[in-house]
Amino acid sequence: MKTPKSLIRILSFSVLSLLSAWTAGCRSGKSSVTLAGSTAFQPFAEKLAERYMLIHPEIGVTVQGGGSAVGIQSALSGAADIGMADLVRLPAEAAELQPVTVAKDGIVIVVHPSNPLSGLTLDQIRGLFNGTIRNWKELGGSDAAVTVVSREAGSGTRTSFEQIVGGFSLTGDAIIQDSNGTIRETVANDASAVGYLSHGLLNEKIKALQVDGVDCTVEAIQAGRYSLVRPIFLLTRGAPTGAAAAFIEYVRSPDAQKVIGESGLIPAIQ
Amino acid sequence: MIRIGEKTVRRLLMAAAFSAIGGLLLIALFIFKEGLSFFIETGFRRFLFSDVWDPQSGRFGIFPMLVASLWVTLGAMTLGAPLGVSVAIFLVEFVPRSVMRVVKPTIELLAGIPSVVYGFIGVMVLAPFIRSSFGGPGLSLLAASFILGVMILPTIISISVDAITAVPASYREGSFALGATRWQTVRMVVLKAARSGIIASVILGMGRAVGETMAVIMVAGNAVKIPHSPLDSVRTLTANIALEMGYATGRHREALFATGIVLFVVIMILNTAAGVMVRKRVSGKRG
Amino acid sequence: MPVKFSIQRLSTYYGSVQALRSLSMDVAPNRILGIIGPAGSGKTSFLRTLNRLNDLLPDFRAEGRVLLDGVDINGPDTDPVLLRRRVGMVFAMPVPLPMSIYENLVYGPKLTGIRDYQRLGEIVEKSLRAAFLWDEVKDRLNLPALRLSGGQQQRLCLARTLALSPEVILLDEPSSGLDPISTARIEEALAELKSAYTIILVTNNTKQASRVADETAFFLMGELIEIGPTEKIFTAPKDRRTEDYVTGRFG
Amino acid sequence: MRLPPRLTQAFVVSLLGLATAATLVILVFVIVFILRKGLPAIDSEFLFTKPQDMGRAGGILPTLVASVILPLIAVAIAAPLGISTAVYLTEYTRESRVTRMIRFGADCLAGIPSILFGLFGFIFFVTILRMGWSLLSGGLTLALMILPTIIRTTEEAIRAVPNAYREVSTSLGATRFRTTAKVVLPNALPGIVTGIMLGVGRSIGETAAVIFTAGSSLRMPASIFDSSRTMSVHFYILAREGLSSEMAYGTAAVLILSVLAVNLVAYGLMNRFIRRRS
Repeated sequence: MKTPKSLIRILSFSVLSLLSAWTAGCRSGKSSVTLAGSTAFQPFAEKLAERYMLIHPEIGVTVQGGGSAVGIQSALSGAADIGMADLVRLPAEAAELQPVTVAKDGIVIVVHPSNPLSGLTLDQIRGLFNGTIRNWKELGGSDAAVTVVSREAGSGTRTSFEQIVGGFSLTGDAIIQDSNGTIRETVANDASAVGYLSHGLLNEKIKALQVDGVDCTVEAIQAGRYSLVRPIFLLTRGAPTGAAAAFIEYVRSPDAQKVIGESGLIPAIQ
Repeated sequence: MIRIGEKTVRRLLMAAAFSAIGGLLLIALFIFKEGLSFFIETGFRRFLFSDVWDPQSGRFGIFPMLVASLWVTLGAMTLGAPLGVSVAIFLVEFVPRSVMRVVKPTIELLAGIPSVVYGFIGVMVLAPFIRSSFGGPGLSLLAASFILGVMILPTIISISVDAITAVPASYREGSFALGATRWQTVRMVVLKAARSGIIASVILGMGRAVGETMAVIMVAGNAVKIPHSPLDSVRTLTANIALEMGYATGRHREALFATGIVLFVVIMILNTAAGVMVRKRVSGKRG
Repeated sequence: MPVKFSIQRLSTYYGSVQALRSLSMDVAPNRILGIIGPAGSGKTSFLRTLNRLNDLLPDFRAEGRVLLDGVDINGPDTDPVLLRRRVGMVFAMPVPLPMSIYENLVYGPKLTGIRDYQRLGEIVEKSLRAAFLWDEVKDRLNLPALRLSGGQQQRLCLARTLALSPEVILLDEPSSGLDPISTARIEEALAELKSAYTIILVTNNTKQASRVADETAFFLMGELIEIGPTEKIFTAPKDRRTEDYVTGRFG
Repeated sequence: MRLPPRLTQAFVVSLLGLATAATLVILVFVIVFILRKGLPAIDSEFLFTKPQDMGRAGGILPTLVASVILPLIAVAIAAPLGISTAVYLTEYTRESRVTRMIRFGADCLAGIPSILFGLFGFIFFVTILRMGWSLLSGGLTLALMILPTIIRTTEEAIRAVPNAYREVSTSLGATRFRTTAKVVLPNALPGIVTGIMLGVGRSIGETAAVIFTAGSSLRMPASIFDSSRTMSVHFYILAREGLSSEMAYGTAAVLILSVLAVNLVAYGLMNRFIRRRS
């Protein structure tokens, strides 16, 4: 009676040898485009890829996440054809890559719905985030210590937020969360919290504040009145060619820009 | 039955052993290669003992995170290890075998739940509870320790259960025959016989706690500060690596790998300490 | 006088500790050799050297020669696996493998490549009858072996060794911890088996040796003090130390 | 003041019972939390169709498929390697400084954060070996991640098998390999299955390492060379990018129920195997 142990052993050795024989095997026949990078733009890129593949079934588009740095690295190393980044200013390594703006994203200041305030000036925002304003009552709110919630160092949203507001370094005891979803959850569960995230994620559990009296709306951003805006880039090594160029062209087409507008980002081209 | 030559079997097993160990070595080398150049440039002292971590301005100090990692691991172990071993003892010694056979797979279910889910439960349930009943931001050292303590339970429980069930029945019968109660038998005979398995479960559980990334990020608050109370928000070495790796390039990325090296050394120290401590306490019981 | 085992200046070491001190003796085939002596006199170590079971111990070393039918068992051309099929062993404490009675019995034969169900059945019956266990278990062979009583387990271990149809059977204090009836059963079986096998019985129960053994050897502190026909050893031992031990003055 | 043994026994047993109750309460709370939020989203469409609109609608079929294939690849590689290593370390070599060092190395690597395994996989499998983002790269990376646990649990299980069994098997003319295959491993099976189940649990629940290696493409994987998103990664992206918490918890609920099913089946099989033997 063969014990199950030796059966498993033989089975997996055959699987292993099969795998190793196939590793260099050819990839799927049809030409394919791979995007990788910013986790914030990934869902939108997937939606665009879905629609693009309906129109061009012969091209396979796969979208990966991992963050802007992975996007830049993959574009440089060729692991991905197109890198996705949401940084206001691209780092030095990205010098060889050619950026194309495909969307914009409004950054909105959010507080707990119970917070009586309706808007903040840039100076007040600077005061809150560099820790000089420590209690809401200094801004006319209720008497409670401010919990500052921010994104992690290097994230596109934070870098753009700090570069646009400018002139401050984040207070030491700020809570750091590394995604829009967790920031929203943290603010929604802490009455004295203040944070910032993409305007596409607003829902009833959190309240958006005006910046210098301007609401974060598509019109305000298009007209340039709302200041906290950052671009979303698609990066290619040199000028885009072949299937990658075709996809980037599609993303900038009116049909795709409309889809971007509807699903929570701001079209780059009116 | 054809007799597979002893020599071929030994060679096959040796090949498998070395490929496994080779793979693991590859990872250790990968971490050291990426991180070592950073140490050569900036040296150990400033990196380990300065408490300012600001990659944008090129200042890399991980002392607060080192302290936080030790506190979080200690917190997780003080909850997870005793609770885990107690549950394992209770399940094997004081509960009918049929009940144990159902409870153990369900407890192991805890191991299959993604750490992200634990993270969200922490943010939505645990943090508000800590904030309301103890004060502070809620996302804190205490929350991280509690969540990690729960996450390592399946590892500690299932491996300890196996270690304890492996103790031959004759050991227990010998002790009963001398008039010992069930608990005296467990304390003086069973635990000592199952000691190496229990040590392995504690060490693997601690490994899981130290290596956990996603859940810790979501509940610890990640402020780069030396914690003075369990209610302070903290950032562990692991959280720091995971938080910024997606966006780190150049020296910032090397600094994160250097953090990986420090973490590897911390794990080695914790493993040896845990091994010695458990060995002393379990054998010390013979008293 | 034909010789089965010829042991020449055999010394064994566990790391730095010496167990046997340059021991020489001949073992005649188809007879029962009893080995008596106080605990720690090297009796078991000697037995485990004959089927090279001591090889499992990492720091074990043997010097001198042990010839089985004229061939040195520690020599390069002796395959320990084949040796153990010719030299079976029954341990002091009965250790049934955690399988059914049937699987315990066919474990050895299957290793030699016997697959035929019919033939295995015959071997099982023959060995159980030889160990006087057949009638008690013949209709519950699929029962897990651990369910048997102590005496039955010891006879199962004897049957399991017989199933290998070895040439030599080594018994390491087979009746320690057994009731008198089971002990008698084992001794009956051995007397029966003498004609077909060479048997070496290690026992610290001198009466058992006197009852069953043809020749008896007396071990003390790793040395062979005296060996000879059982009646002579028990009535007129040459060496005073043998006399002291046999008459129960020490040991 | 030494309590009479009877009393300490009662006191300690109630303490241990309390600990078990607390653990079970936490377990039930976590499961109820997820199922309460997730069950409403589950219906046949949710289970058998592709995700639409960034995962805010449609089903999670591709992630179901990936969540089955990925742990299978990881265990198919890590189990034989891990068990063979453990057998080699316990049965075929003498306890020496080298074996102790290997064991210590495995313990330390069990503590390495999964993000570093993910990065290693990304650079080594995805980029250098040009496997790209694929279930294969993910499977290999996860295999390396769960290898230390499988090696250690298998070793402990093998060491727990009484030496007497090895001696009896050897004395009946079995080679070392036969003894290991026929007596040692079958008796160490419970420990080995525990190690493998912990490995499966970890690889199903893993997110960080998987995103960098198996990727997070929403398309149905046609072969192990295609990138695909497991249920955990799907929950990770839906919940953290704030796309849809209903769908996120629906995915988590399906994940929990499948992990529970896998655990119960594995233990059922193992217990049947053991009951048949001893």
